[in-house]
Amino acid sequence: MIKIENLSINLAEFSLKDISLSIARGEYFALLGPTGAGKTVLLEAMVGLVPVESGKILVDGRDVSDLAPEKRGIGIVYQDSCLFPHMTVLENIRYGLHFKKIDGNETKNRLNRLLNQLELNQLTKRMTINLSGGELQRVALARALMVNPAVLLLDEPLSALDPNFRGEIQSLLHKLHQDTDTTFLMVTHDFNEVLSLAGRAAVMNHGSIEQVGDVSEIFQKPRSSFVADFVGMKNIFPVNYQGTSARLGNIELELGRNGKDSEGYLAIRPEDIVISKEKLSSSIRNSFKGIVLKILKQGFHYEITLKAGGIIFTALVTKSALFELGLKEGKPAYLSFKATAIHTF
Amino acid sequence: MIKIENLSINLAEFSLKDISLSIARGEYFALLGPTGAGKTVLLEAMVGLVPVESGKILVDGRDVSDLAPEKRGIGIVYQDSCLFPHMTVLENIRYGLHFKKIDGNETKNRLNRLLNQLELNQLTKRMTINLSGGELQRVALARALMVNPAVLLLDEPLSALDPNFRGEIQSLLHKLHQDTDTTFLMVTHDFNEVLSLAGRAAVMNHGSIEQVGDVSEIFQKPRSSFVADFVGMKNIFPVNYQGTSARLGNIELELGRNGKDSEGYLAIRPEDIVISKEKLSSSIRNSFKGIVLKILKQGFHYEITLKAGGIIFTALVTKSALFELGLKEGKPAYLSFKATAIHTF
Amino acid sequence: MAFILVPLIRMMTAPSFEGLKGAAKDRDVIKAIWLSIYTAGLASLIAFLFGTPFAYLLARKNFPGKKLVESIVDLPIVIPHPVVGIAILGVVGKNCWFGKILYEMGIRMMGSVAGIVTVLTFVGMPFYINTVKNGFESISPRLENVSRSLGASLISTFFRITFPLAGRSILVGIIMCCARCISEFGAVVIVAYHPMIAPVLIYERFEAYGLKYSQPVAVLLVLICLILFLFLRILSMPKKKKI
Amino acid sequence: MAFILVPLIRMMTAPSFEGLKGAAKDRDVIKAIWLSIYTAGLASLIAFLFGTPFAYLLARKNFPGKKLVESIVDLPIVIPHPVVGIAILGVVGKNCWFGKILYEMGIRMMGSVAGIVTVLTFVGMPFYINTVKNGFESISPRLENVSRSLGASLISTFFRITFPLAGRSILVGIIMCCARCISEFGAVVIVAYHPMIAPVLIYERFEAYGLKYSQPVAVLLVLICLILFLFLRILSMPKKKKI
Repeated sequence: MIKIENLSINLAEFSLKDISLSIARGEYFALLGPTGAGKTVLLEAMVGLVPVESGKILVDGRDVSDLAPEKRGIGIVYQDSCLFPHMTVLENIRYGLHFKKIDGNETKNRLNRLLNQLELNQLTKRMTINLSGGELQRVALARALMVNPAVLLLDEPLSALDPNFRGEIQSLLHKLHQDTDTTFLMVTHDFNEVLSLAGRAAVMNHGSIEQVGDVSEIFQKPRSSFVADFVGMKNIFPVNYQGTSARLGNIELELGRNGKDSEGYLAIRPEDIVISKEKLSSSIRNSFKGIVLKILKQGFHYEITLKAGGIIFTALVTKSALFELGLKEGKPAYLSFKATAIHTF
Repeated sequence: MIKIENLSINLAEFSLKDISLSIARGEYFALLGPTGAGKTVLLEAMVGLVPVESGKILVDGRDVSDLAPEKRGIGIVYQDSCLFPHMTVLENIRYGLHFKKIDGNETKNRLNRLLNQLELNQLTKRMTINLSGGELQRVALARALMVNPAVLLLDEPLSALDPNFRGEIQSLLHKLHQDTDTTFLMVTHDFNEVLSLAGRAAVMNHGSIEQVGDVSEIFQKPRSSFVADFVGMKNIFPVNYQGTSARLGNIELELGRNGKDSEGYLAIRPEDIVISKEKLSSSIRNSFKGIVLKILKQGFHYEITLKAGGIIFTALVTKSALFELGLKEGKPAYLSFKATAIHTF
Repeated sequence: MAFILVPLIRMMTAPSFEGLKGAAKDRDVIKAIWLSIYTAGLASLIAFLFGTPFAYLLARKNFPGKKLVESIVDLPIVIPHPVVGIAILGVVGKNCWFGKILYEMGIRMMGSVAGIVTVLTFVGMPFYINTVKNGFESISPRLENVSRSLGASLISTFFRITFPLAGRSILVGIIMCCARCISEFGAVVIVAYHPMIAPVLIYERFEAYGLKYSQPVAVLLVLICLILFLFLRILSMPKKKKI
Repeated sequence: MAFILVPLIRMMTAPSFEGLKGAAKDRDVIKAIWLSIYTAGLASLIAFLFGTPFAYLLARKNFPGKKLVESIVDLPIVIPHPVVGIAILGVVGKNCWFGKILYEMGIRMMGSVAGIVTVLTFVGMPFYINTVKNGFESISPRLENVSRSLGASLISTFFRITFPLAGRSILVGIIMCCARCISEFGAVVIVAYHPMIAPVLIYERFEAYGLKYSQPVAVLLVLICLILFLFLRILSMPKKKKI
C-alpha cells in the first residue's frame, strides 16, 4: 500500500502541488498525463530522489518521507531498463540480495520462479550488452521483484520497445502482478496499456492530479475538460442547462437527470454515437438529423464528422456499418445517443 | 514518383540488399519494420547522405543516385523536427527559397496556404525554442513543403509527440497530402498511423523488403511468417497441405482452394475468428469445439485463448459478445472461421 | 579548492599597491605584456583560420586513421614545454633545409616575434581544435541534412547553419587558445628569450631580483588571464539550452 | 598536421643513435627522468585521492556557486607557468605563516621533491578532476537510483556501481594528470631548479651547450611521454560502447 498525503515539491523546473493519492496493496495503478505534467517528479519523490517540501509518503502505513531511498521498500523500473553493464544477467538480478537478509531457500525459490516466469533461464550468464530490448526489460523486472518490494514503480516500461515486443512484456506484467502482492504503479502514455493492465488510474496536469478513479470511469466520465480532451473525448461542447435538458446550438438534449449549474460542458464519446438512415424508434432519447461532412479512416474504424443543428459531432463506426448504411459525404444521416452517454462537467 | 532499382548499400553496421520499390506520384506510402531493419538507412540513401553501392534511385524518372542531396528534390522531416534554432519560424519556413528560383507570387500563395493549413499565422515571429512539440512538427512540415519537393520523406513524424497531439498532426498530414502532388513516404512504428494515412506499404527486415502492397493486403495477407508476426497475426501454424484441405494438429481445415506445396504455414487474424456457444450452421466452412483457456482484456476488446484439437487459437471479441456468450475460462465454446480468412504461405 | 585558491590569493594580495603601480608604469613590463597579448592573439587567429575547417572535418567525417590524426593533434599537450621549443628550433634552425629557406627569405625565427607566434600556435592549436570539434559535434548533423534537402549546397549549409550555431564554441576555442598561449613559458624561452614576453620577464626578474620583485608583474599578468578566463566562463554558461 | 608532426619527427631523427645511447647512460639524465616520473606519479596519486570525491560531487550535485567552484578548479590551466611557481613560493616561503609552520616541521619546499610535487599537483589537478567529472557524468544517475532502490546505501552504490563503471575515466584522468606533470617546466623551475627534473635538465643543457646537446635528452623524455600518451589513446578508444 502506498499513500501520499498533501505532497508538495518545488524544483526549479517543476513543482507538485498538494498531491494526495492512496493506492491499495496489490493494486495495479496507472499514472497518466501529458509530458511535463510532473509524473516523473512524483515517481522520484516516492523513491526518495527529490526532497519533499511538505506532505507525507506512507508505504504500508510507515512514513518514509524522510528515509533514504534504500530504506523505503520501493522498487523502480525505467523505460531504458538501466541494467548494470558490468554485471551478468544473474548478477544483476541478484544484486539487491547483497543488502537484504533473506532466507536462502526463499531466495532460491523466488529466483527460480522469476527466471521461469520471465523466461530468463537461458540468459543468466550473458552480459547485458548482448540483450534485445524485450530481454533487457525482462531482466529489469526480475531484478526489481527479486527484493520483493512493497511498491514497484514502472516508468513507461514499454515505451522503448518495438511494438511487437510490447504485447509480450504487457502480458508478463499482468502475470507478475497477479502472482505477487506488490503494488504496481505505472506511468504510461499508452491508453491501450492502461486499459489492459490497470484497475485504477490518475490523470495529472501541471503538477496536480485532475482525476483519480477506476480506469473505465476516467475514460467514460472525465471530470474536467482537460481530462476529457486528454483521453480523447472528441465531442465536448459548452452548454446551457435547464433542468433535465441542455441547450446546444439549435438542439435540445435530454439528459435524463438534472444538469450541473446553469452553464457547463458536456461530452459524448464518438463510439457512443449511433448513426442511422432513418430516425430510430427505440429507448434512445436523443436523435437528430444531420449531414455527413467527412469520412476519415481511423485504423480499423471510420471517423464520421456530422453536422446537426449547427453543431459538429464526431462518431466512430465500423467499416461494415459504413457500407451497410451507404454513408457518403454531403448526404443526410441520423445521429443518436443515449442520455446516459452524455457526460456533464 | 520515386523508383528504387536493386539498391544495395554496405555500411559497417547496416547493409541493404537489393531493394526495389516503386512509389507513384502523389501516393502516401508507409515503410514498416522493426528497429534495425534498415528503414532509416534507406531514407538516408534516398536523400543522398549514404553512398549507394549498386542500384539506382529515380525521382520522376530522373536518375539521382549520384546527385548531391540538394539537387534531388527530396525533402525530409525528422521525428525531432530539426528546426534551425537560430532562426524564427518564418525564417525557417522560407529557408529553402534562398536556393530556388521560384516566382514571387507563387511563393506568396504557397506560404499563405501553408501558414493557414498548418495554423502557423500566429507563430511566424517566434523563436523555435518556445514552441510545443506539435507546433515544432507543423513548422517542419511547412518548411519541407515550401520548396514543393517531388518526394517528402517522413521519419516517424509523430513518434516524439504526446498522444493527444498525434491525432491533430495525423489529420494535418492527411490534408496536406491531399492538397499537393508530392509523394509522401513515411517510416513509422504505429500501425494505426499506417492504416489511417497510407495507401500502400512495405515491410522491411534485415535490410531487405519482405512484402510490398496495399496496406489492407499486408495486414490481412502477410506473405511471410515474419510479416505475419510483425503485423500481429497471432494464429500462425505450420501445417501439412492435402489438396484443398490442411491438417493442423487433430483438426482438418477446409481451405476452399488448393494449398501450397506439401508443407507450409497458415495464419488467421484473431478478429476473423467467430466464437459461439453452439456449432454455427452457416456458410462458414470451419467450425470446431474447444475450451476457453484464458480471457485477457486488450484495450476495448477481449483476447480469448482457446484450445481446439490440441491447437491454441487466439480470438478477439468485444465486451458485449463476451457477456452475451457468457464465456468463462475452462468452459467449452465453438470457434469458427471462413475459408477465406485462412492465409497460407 | 583551498589548495588552488590560497597561493593565488596570497600572491594577489602580497605586492603593495605602490609596487603594482610601479610595475604598471615600467616600460619593460608594459612592452612584455603587450607582446604576450599580441603574439597570443596572432596565434589564435592562425588557429581559427586553419583549425576551423580541420575541426569540422574531424567532427563530421569518419575515415580510416581518424583516431591517429586526433592523437597527433593532441600531441603538443603532452610534450614537455622546453622540448617543444627544441623541436621547433630543430626545424627552423639553419642546419635544416626548411630553416635555410626561411633564412634566405629573410625570416628569422630564433629570437623573433615570428618565432614566438610559431611556438604559441603549436601549443595553442590543440586547445582550439578540440573545443571547436566538440562544438561542431554537438550540432545535430540532421540540421545540415535538412538544410541540404531544402536545396542548400554543402558550403551554403556550413555558412548559414553550422557556423552560426557553432559561433559560441568558436569563441570559446579562441579564448582557450589565447589563454594557453599567454600562459606558455618553457617553449618560448628556448626559441626567443628576447623579445621578452611577460612570463619570460617574470622569470628573469625572479632570477635576478628574487620573489618580491617578480610578484607585481605576475599579478598584472594574472589579472589579464583572469579577465580572459571570466569571458570564457560567461560564454560557456548559457550553453545549457539544447540545440 | 604537418605543422605539428614535422618538428617532432625532425627532432626525433636528429640525434644519432650514439648520442641517444650516451644520454641514456648519463647518470644525471637518468636521475632527472626518474625524478620527473616519480614526482609526476606522486602528484597523480594525490590528485586521485583528493580529486575523485571532489569530481563526483561536481558531477552529481547541483549547488549554488557550482559554476564558480568549477571555474576555480580550471584556474591553474590559464595561469602562466612561472606565475604558478611564484604563487606557490609566496605561500610556502618563510615570510608566510604557512611557510613558517612547514619550516618548523622541517619540511622545505624550495628546491625539494616536496616542492616539485606540490607544483605538479597544482598544475595537474584540473586535468584529473575534469576528466573524471566527465566520466562520472556519462554514467546515468538512474543506475545509481536503481541500485539504491534495491537496498544499496550511497556508499555501497558508489563502490559497486559508480566506481567500477568510471574505472576507465579514472585511469585516463590519472594518465592525463601524469602527462601534464611530466611536461611542466615553467612552474617547477621557479620552485626547484635542483633537484633537476628532466625538462629543467634539458633547459640547462640547451642554455649551456646549445641545441645539439639538449636534443638527445629531449628525445628520451618525449619517448616516455609518447608511451604514456599511447596508453591514453588505447584506453579511450573502445569507450564508444554505450553505458
